[in-house]
Parts: sequence; structure tokens; C-alpha cells
Amino acid sequence: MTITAADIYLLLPLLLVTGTVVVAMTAIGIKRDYTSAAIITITGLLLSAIAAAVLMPGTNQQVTPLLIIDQYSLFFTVVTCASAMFIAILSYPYLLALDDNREEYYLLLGVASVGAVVMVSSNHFVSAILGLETMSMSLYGMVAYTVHSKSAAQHPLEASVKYLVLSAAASGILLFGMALVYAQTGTLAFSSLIDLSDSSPGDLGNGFTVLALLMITAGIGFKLSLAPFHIWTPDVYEGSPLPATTYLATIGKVAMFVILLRFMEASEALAFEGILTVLSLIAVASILAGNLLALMQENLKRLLAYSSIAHMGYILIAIIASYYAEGRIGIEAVTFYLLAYLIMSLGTFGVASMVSDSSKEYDSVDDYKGLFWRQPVLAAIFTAMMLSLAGIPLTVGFIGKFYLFFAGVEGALWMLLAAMVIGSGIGLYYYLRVIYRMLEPAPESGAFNRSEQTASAFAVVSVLFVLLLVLGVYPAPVIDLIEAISAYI
Amino acid sequence: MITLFYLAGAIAVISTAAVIVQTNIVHALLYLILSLLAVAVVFYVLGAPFAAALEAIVYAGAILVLFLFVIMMLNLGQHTRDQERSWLSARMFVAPGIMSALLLGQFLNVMSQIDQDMTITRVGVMEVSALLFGPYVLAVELASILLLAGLVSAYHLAKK
Amino acid sequence: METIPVEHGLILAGILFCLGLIGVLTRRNIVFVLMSLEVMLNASGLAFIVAATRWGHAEGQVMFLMILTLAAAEVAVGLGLIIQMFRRYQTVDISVLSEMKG
Amino acid sequence: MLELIWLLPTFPLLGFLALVLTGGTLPKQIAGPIGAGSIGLSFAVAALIAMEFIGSGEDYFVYEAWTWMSVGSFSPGFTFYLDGLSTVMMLVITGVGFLIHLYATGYMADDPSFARFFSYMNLFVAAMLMLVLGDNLVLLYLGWEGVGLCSYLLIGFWYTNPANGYAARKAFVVTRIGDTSMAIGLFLLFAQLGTLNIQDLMHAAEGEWEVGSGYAVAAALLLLGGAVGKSAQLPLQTWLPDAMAGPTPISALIHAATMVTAGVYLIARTHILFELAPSVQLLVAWIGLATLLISGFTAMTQSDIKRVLAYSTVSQIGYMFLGLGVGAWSASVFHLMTHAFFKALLFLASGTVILSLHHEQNIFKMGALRKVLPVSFASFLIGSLALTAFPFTSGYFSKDEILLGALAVEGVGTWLWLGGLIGAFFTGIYTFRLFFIVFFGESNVKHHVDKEVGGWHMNGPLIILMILALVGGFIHVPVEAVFSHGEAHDEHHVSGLIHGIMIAVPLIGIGISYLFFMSKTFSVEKLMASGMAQSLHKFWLGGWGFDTLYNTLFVNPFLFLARINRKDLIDRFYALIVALSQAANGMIVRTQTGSLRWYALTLVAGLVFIVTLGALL
Repeated sequence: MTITAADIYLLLPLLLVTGTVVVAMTAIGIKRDYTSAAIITITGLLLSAIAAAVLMPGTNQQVTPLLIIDQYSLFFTVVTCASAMFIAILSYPYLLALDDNREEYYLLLGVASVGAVVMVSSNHFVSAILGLETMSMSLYGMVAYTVHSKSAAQHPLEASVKYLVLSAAASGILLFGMALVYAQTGTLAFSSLIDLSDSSPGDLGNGFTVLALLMITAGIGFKLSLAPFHIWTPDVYEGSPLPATTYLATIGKVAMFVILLRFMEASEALAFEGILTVLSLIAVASILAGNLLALMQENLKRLLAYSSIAHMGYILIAIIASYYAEGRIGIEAVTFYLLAYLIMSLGTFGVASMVSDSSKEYDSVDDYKGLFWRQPVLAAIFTAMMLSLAGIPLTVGFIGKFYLFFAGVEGALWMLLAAMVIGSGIGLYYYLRVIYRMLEPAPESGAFNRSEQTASAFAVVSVLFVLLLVLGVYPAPVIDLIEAISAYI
Repeated sequence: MITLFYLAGAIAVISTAAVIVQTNIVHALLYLILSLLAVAVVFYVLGAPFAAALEAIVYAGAILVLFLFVIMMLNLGQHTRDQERSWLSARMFVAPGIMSALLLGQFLNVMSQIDQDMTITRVGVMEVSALLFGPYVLAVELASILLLAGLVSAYHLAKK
Repeated sequence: METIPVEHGLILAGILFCLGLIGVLTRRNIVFVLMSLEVMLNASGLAFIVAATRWGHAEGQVMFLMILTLAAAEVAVGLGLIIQMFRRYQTVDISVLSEMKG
Repeated sequence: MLELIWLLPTFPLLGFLALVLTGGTLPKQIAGPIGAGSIGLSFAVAALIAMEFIGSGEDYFVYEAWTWMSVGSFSPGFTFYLDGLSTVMMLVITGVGFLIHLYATGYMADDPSFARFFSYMNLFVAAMLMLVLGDNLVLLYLGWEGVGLCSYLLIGFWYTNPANGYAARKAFVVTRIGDTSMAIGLFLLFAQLGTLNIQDLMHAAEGEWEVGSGYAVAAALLLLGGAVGKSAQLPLQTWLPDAMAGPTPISALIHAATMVTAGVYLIARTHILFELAPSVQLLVAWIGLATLLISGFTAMTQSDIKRVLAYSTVSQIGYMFLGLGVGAWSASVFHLMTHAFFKALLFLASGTVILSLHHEQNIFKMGALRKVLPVSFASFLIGSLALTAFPFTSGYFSKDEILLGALAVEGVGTWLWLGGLIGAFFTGIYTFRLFFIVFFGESNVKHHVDKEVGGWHMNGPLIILMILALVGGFIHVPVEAVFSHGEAHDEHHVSGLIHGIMIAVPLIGIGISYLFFMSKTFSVEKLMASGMAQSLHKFWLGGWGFDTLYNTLFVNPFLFLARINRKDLIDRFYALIVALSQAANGMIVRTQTGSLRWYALTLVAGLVFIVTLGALL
């Protein structure tokens, strides 16, 4: 199979992101200029998001064995490119004061987005691994980006080393699992493992398949920071510069989840009782561990890291439900929650990176004391994001959680739902704690008084805020869209 | 040929074991090269000459040379040996040993139930290249992007 | 035609993989950790080759090439980090990297 | 035009938002027009919509404003459902509501929390409209809880007095019992029939459930629980008299004209369900009858002007329940409307009296006010006549229909009719007892009253309500289509004698009241001389001992438990949860050591764990 002109057309979003990197690199080669690198990257990501949106209606085609370009993948291409663009905009003021080469950051961000776009369009082990590792490789660099800066008091080096070592180990596990699946099925594309285990003469046995799937589960579980593979998350989140944390926490998770979803659906792995039990345990463990760890946490980045562990656990419930429930409600719930999670996390980290910059990060919850009295608008946006993460009605987080809950009910997963309810209860405590802290009187010698906000960064969090409310109050069109695209999984 | 497979396999296992217990880093590296070469032989026996060649050239030839380069640059020669020795007590091996033993036990448990022979057919450069420049051409391009990411990251991190 | 039991190939890969794991878990010297990671990735590559042989495919070899690429890139970035770490702490002991916790 | 139905709750909601977002700082000159004007706009729209709807001759009209979300079979939306029943309700709510708002701009003029008052009132109207116009259970429940919340806030409006706070809490807790029952009922309906749309639910219930089947009975009983709570019927009637602690316009709007009739609306709306459960439907009738009798007795003994009216409200809603119970659906809705007119009139007039007498509410400290307070006098006269069902006033027609409906029931019908008649007799007595004591006889007023509090925005609503109370009986309630398949249509031919009796009984009541309180032919004191009469009086005064009963049965044991629980077992339990969470947090946090090798070890341990688990399963 070779690539035809029509394929090129379908690959346009991917080509545009890649092209962005190339153009940015060339521009940097000609003349180092931070602003132009940023503008090129932002424009390129915007263009590819638009291109993906334009392609979306009616597209459903496999392009080479590696990539599936259908409405689902294009939807997430739009989402990831737009998110990457938001992160790029938020990064600009953050890195402005960095006394180091700042331009490469945008190259890394662009390449990471290439990886993300490949991931969301992948239904093949080769593209899954390549996309994943392309993104991870860029993230190693982004996480450690401020390593040279004297003023950066954080621990980017520690974070990057931890991330690299553990992530590479997890990749090894994941790859080994894939090799075993390949040994079983004889194809690298995601394909059903069910038909084989019954009749095929070349069958390597049920135990073999379960072992392979569990290794893949462990590998993916690490990348999604699901318990018990979650332990790296807070350290890496805390040590990284905020925009890198944002990337890791949003696009990194979402793209990985799309792969997990496609793999689970294609391989019918949930039909194996062992996998189902293990995934259920992982979901419960993630929800409880994430929420309990966040309970007394005083560092905002760590708190959000723990809370993201819990959120990943919530989504896993819907993946499990997709096996039990009739129709595609589980997949729809996953899709909606991923979108909701993306909006909330981008917004939260966005506000955090707006009050910080590369020379000083304000990542203690105490730093937000009195934010309401200093910057009411920003504090209001931050509050909305927190409430949404907690799942309060009229925010997108509520609808997402309700969707998950409904999927769980359809699948009759009562134990998992109980865990979700308990987890949400604990979650409310620490999210509200942050809000209360913002309402406290501002300390005299306030840690931060940055009044000059970049208009563009402000626009980004405002857009996210509006999305949060609109999708919380009137989610019907998006739900319809998600119902339509979920048919492609 | 069959004997060669088991022989090379044994060498690979032994030299890899030597890598993880070595205190002299340069020796460890040499053991690792030996292990990789042995794996390359295994590849060859399994009918994958192209992979074998690349294993030898890229892994043993390039990646490990990179290691050696960094070791020399950091001057991690003899003087770190004592330090390594103090770090590497038998106690350190207990927990990891149990973990790995359990995992390996699982592997053996599952795989020993398989009883299938594979016929070795030679899949040479031609076939692999046909794939690489056919259906997997995007993978090649993506690999280049992956290397670019590694390059930019490494450049940024390693510079003064 | 010569035959080799498929499980022997996979078990070889499994043993190498576990050895790599032991290395990652025991060594404090980050260079050793990185080398052990290479062993793990290599073991995965071996598993792919074995699987490819089982099916008489070339696809497994393609995957092996990708793993090779990945390993190379990972080593490059990892060594970059090692250099940076050595510059800052004058040691290759990963225990110094435990400032963040809780 | 009909599409504009979404504007109805929107105007009051905007009013609420405007008043709330300015933090209650708006001056009266702005807050008043916003508060009353938003309802006025709603009424204008409602009137236009009603005209077009009735003119169109359609049975119903559905307008989907938007769907909130559609997840599986769960798709609540802001969809409005307009039929005869909701037309009547929306006109009463916005119309009477507007008049009361207008009145309140005068009544509350001196209150410092003027804007807060109107913000609650607007929110109430918005919620009430949502309740009657929503086409699904979610909107219904949202409105139901919304009006409950507003009622709570408004009863405790003067929160500085602890007694008001107590009354507000009591109302909240008692209605909450009913709300819980209703919520369970709604869940039962949704779970069994799988839709939220009320009309679909009713059709599904009709199709799937046998008459008298267990589900139908259970659902109807649970909904009835909600209805008796909200409408202050036996056994949850005790909160309403205490709810008079709120400002008088609140008593008129919420605790007489609209919210307390929500229970009637709920049963009428789900009448198909009640027809599927005839035993429950009959229970509704008996509850109504018992309530109207009990509160009728109690009303005769009260000395607080507003409490008399409150008990009479409970009693009149009892009539509505009686009507519902006997299947006289449209008669009940008719009575709901006329009652809204004359009871709002009475409450507002009593407000004028109270305000003119400097917040005096004891009727024995009034007297001979007919000259001093002419407008109140006229209002009370007309209101009282309508309330006692004096021929050709509005109350006469509606009560007549209900009683005839009761008579038409086979078997127990005569008894129900007779009970209702006795109630009407007492209505005559207590209404005119109040009227004669307040406006005739000797003046017992302590402070000198120079003139009636008034002004156009207080007297205007009174005059309009007087007209409505008089001629409201000639308004045709367009609800035939709603109840078409359930109502007993066969017009029983009723003899002239029966009609004569029904006209005569209230008149006799009025006459007796005249003999006791006006001409003093009979003496109350003499009647009260015997010990039995006194204890009976005491018993009635205390509302048949329901408060005492509940205090003994529920409140005191609860307080007792709370007292022995001073160390707080329950709170200990929660503290334990907190402590457990914190302990768990303390333990699990220790896993985050920061050491890379430990992290790698947990990663591998996790892998080994799941692989082993997978092999074992």
C-alpha cells in the first residue's frame, strides 16, 4: 500500500503540525527570535486544528496500516491541536524572562503535538509507540527545560530524570506486552484477541494472552498515572515548569486514553475476566489513592497531580462500562469526560502559569491566599475550574461526571460507582480548601502582586472559562457530536 | 544452527547478568556489547539478518559508543569502583530479585505451557525494506521526527 | 527445515527483560540504570523478532527498528541529563535526586 | 406568540438576578419597579399566550427551549408544556402574583431589606412557573424545591427574631418530609417507566400498569406524600399556621394563593396515576375532608388574624383535595383559582389592617374598624362572603361543584358531602367571627389609628381582587381537555332541595356567628363556662394537638437523643471518617518518598501484582 494524493489530503492536519516544526526550526536556524518561533508554532497549530475540523464531516478511512483517520481521531486532533495552541500561548509570557535559549521550547512543543496527533489517530502498535515516544521524548526536554536557569528554584532535572527512567521502563513493559500480543495474533494492528483463543490451531493459550494484555495495561497505566503506577506523577508535575506540566497533564493523558480506548475496543480485552478484574481494581485504587493523597497536600501542582490520578480512575470506570453497557454510552462518557478534563485542567494550570513565570513559580496553595481580593477575575475563573473539577452542577465537570455515572449505572458497576462517589466526596474537601484559601484576606507582604497579565494568556483562560460554563449549561450539541463520532470507535 | 541459538542465548544471559553486577563501568559496558552481539547472533539464527546487522551496528556500535563517550567525559573510571562496590550490597538485590523472580516465574509458567515449534524462514533486507518503504513509510518519517525530538532535547539539556 | 520452540525464544527475551529490570531496580549509578533500560528495550525487540519468526513476517523487524530508534533517542536524552546532573551534583548517584516528596 | 412561553420564568429570574447581583443595594425607587415590573411583564406575556392558546383550540402546546443534556434515556430539558391546567396556574401565579408584588411595594416600603425581599419574591415566582410549566420531572422537581427554598427564606425574612427562624425551620423540615417522599416517588416512576416526560409517564403508566397494581399505588402514595407536605394537609399541616411569621404579602402569595396549591397541581397533573390507584384517590378525599374539618374547628378558636386565615387556607385546600379525591378534577382547579382570588384579598386586607394598627395581629385588640379602615372593610366583606360561599360570589360556584362531585360518588359520597357541608357551616362561623370582631363592636384598639395605610399601589390590587372575588365564579376554567378522559361527566341531576341545603348551610353559619359576635344574643362566655367546652377550646386552639403530638412523638425524642448525644456520636462518626481519611492520607503519602529506586520498585511491584492476579483468576 502506498500513499496516494487522497491520503495526503487526509494527513493534512498531521502534515501541518510537522510542517510547523520544520518551519520553526528553519526560522530559528536563520535567526534566533523567541517571538517569531512562538507565532509560527501557534499559527501552525491553529491551522492544523482548523484543517482537522474541516476534514471531519464524513471522513472515515485507514491511511496506510498505521493511521486511522476517522471522525473520532479528527475530533481529538482538533482538541489536541487547540490545546497545544493554548499551552503555547500560555508558555509565551512564562518563558519570556528565561536567561537561556528559549526558542527550542516551541520546537519541542510542536514535536510533542505531532506525537499527540499520531497517538489519537493510531490503531496500530507501531504508530502507537512512535506517537507515544515522540511525545515523551519532547516532554523529557520540556520538563527539564529550565534546567540551566539559575533563578528557577524548581527541580526540573530531578523531574526529568525520574520521568525518563520510569517512562522508559514502562515503555519497555508496554513493548514487551505488545510483542507477546503480536506473537499471539500475528498482526501489529489492534485486533481482536477473542477469536484466536477459541479455535485457532496456532493459539498460544489464554494465559499467554492475559499476560500480554496485563503488561500492556501496566505500561499504559503508567503513562496514564493510574494506581499503582501513579507514583511518579506528583514529583514530575511539581518539578516541571508549569507549561510542561500542563502539557503532560492534559494532552499527554488524553492522547494516551484515546489509544487505550481504541485498543480495548479492538482487542476485546475486557472479555477476559482477569483483565476486567484488574482494570476494576486499578480504577478503584486510582480513585482512592489519588483523592487520599491530595487530601492534605499543600503544593498546588502536586495536588492537581493527585487529583488527575483520581480523574483517570473515573474515566476508567466508563471504559469498563463500555463492555457491560448497551450501545456506546461508555465510549461517549469517556469522550465527554476527556474533553471536560482537558478544559478544566488547562484552565487550572493556565491560571497557575499566569500568576507564575520561569523565575518564580507560585505553586503552594498558600500563595493563592487572598487572590480574590487582588485579582478577582482570575480568582473567579480559578474557582470555577476548581468547582468543575469537584463536579459541581452547571460546570462541564458535573456533566462529565454525570455521564460517567450514567455509563456506570448502565453497566451496573455498583462497586465502582461507590468508589467514585466516595472519591468525589473526598475531592470536594481539597478543592474547596483551595477556594477558601483564595477568599482569605490577602497577606500584607503578598507573595505575588503581578498585575500585568498578558492579554493573550488572559484570553485563553477566559475562553476555557466560557467553554466550562457553556458546556455545563448547554452541553447538548457537544453531546450530539460525541454520540455521532463515538460510532467510529 | 540450533545449537548456536542456545549458545548465543546463554552468552547473552550470562553477560547481561554480568552487566548488572559489575562494579567497573567500562567492563560493564564491554559485557553489554558482548550481550548485544550475542543477541544479534540470535537474530541471525532466527532468520532476521537485517535486524542482526542493525543490532550490531546501531546498538553495539553507536549507542554504546555514546555511553563510552559520556563515561569518559565524566571521567567515571577506576575511582568510582569503590563507590560502586559500597553501593552494591547483596541486600540491594533482595527486593528487586524477588520481584523479577516472580515476574520471570510468571513468564515461565505461561510460556512453558506452549508447545509449538517455529520454522525458521529467512526474512531478509528485501522484505523488510519493501515494508519500510511501502506501508510503513509513515513510520519511517515519524521515526525521524522522534529522533528530531531526541536531538533537540539532548542538545538543549547537554549544552553548557 | 530447522525448528526452534517458540517458547524458548520468548523465554530468552523474558530472562533478559527481567535482568534489565533487576538492573534498573538495584543500581544507584544512573549510567547503569540507563544501560539496564537498554537491556529491557532490547529484550522487547528480541521478543518482537521471535514473534516475527513465528509468523514468518517482516513486520516484527520493522517494529524492532522502531525500538532501536527509540532506544537511541532515549539514550541521547538520558545522557544529556546525566551530563547536566554530574555538572550540578558531581555524582552519578540517583539518590541525590530525591528532593521532591510527599 | 406561544413560543414566547420561555419568557415567563425568565423575567422574574432576570429580576432576581438584577436584585441579587447588585447585592441588595438598589434604592427602593428602582428595586420596586424591577421586582413588581418583572412579574407584570410575565403576566402580560402570560395573558397574551393564554388568549392565543385558548383561541387556538389546541389541547396542548409543547415548546422545547433547549435540552440540557441527553445521556442515554436520560434527557432533561427546558421544555414547557402548556395545557388548560398550566394555563390556569400560570395566570393565577403571574396575575395574583403581580397584584401582590404591587401591594408589597407599598407594604414593605419602610423595610430596610426591601431589595432582598423582592429578590426572593421574584425567585419564588420563577420557580413556581417552572414547576407548573415544566414538562418533565426534573423541571418539576427543580421548581418544587425552588419554591420550598423561597418559602423558607421568606418565612424567616425577619430573621432577627428567633421565633421566625423557628417557624422557617419548621416549615422547611415538615415539607422536607413530603419532598423526600415525592422524590422517591419520582425516582420510582423514572426507574419503572424510563422517561422523565410527565405526559409520556402518564401514558406509559396507563399502558403498563393495571388499575390498583402495586407500582401505581406506591407511586401515587409517594406523590401524595409530597402533595400533603407542600399543601399543608393532614398529617403534615402543622407548618402553615406558623409560616405566618413571614411578611403578610408572603402569606398572601406563597401560603395562600400559589405555593400551597402546588400539591393540588401535582395531583391534578398526575391524575391518571391516581385513577390507576383508586384506593389512594379515595384516601386523598378522606385526607381533604379530615383536614378541612379539623382546621375549621381550629380556626374558630384562634385570636391571631393571620392564623385564622391560615387555618382557613388549610381548610380550603382540604376542599380541593376532597374534589381531587372524588374525581372532580376541574372543580378543584376551579376552587384553586377562586381561592387564590379571595384568600389573597383577605390576606392583603389583613395586611392593611395590621399595618394600620402598627403591627397588631390580635383580633381582640381590634374592633369597630369599619369606619376607620373602609377599604379593608370592603375587602374583608367581599372576601369573607366568597370564602363562605355566599351565593353568586366566586367561592360559591367552586365549592358547589366540589360538593356536588362528592355527592356523585357511589357509596361514601353522601358522607363526604355531608362532611364538606359541615365544613362549610364552620367556615361561615369562623369567617364572620373574625369579620364581626374586627370591624364591629367596641374598639379595643390601644394606639390611636389616624388613617388607613394605603396609596394606589396597595388599594389598587385590593380593588381588583375584590372584583375577581366577586365575579371570579363566572370565569370558565379551560381544563376539560386535560381531564377529558377521567372526569365523571354524567351530570347528576340534583334536586332543588340539595341546592337549597348547600346555599342555606353557610348562611346558617353566618347567622350563628352574627348571634354570637354581633348581636351578642348568645354569649361566648356562657358557652365557655363548662369545663368540657374549655378543654375543647384549648384542644382546638392548639390545632387539635398535632404540634404537641409531634413534639412528643418526634421532636422531644430527637432532642433527647441529641442531649444524650452531647458527646455527639454522629459527629464522632464523621470525625472518624475525617480521621480515617487523614490517617490513610498519612500512610499513603509515605509511599511518595521521592526516591527514584523506590518508585521503580513500586512500578515493578504493581506489574508483578497484576500479572500474578491475572494468572490466578
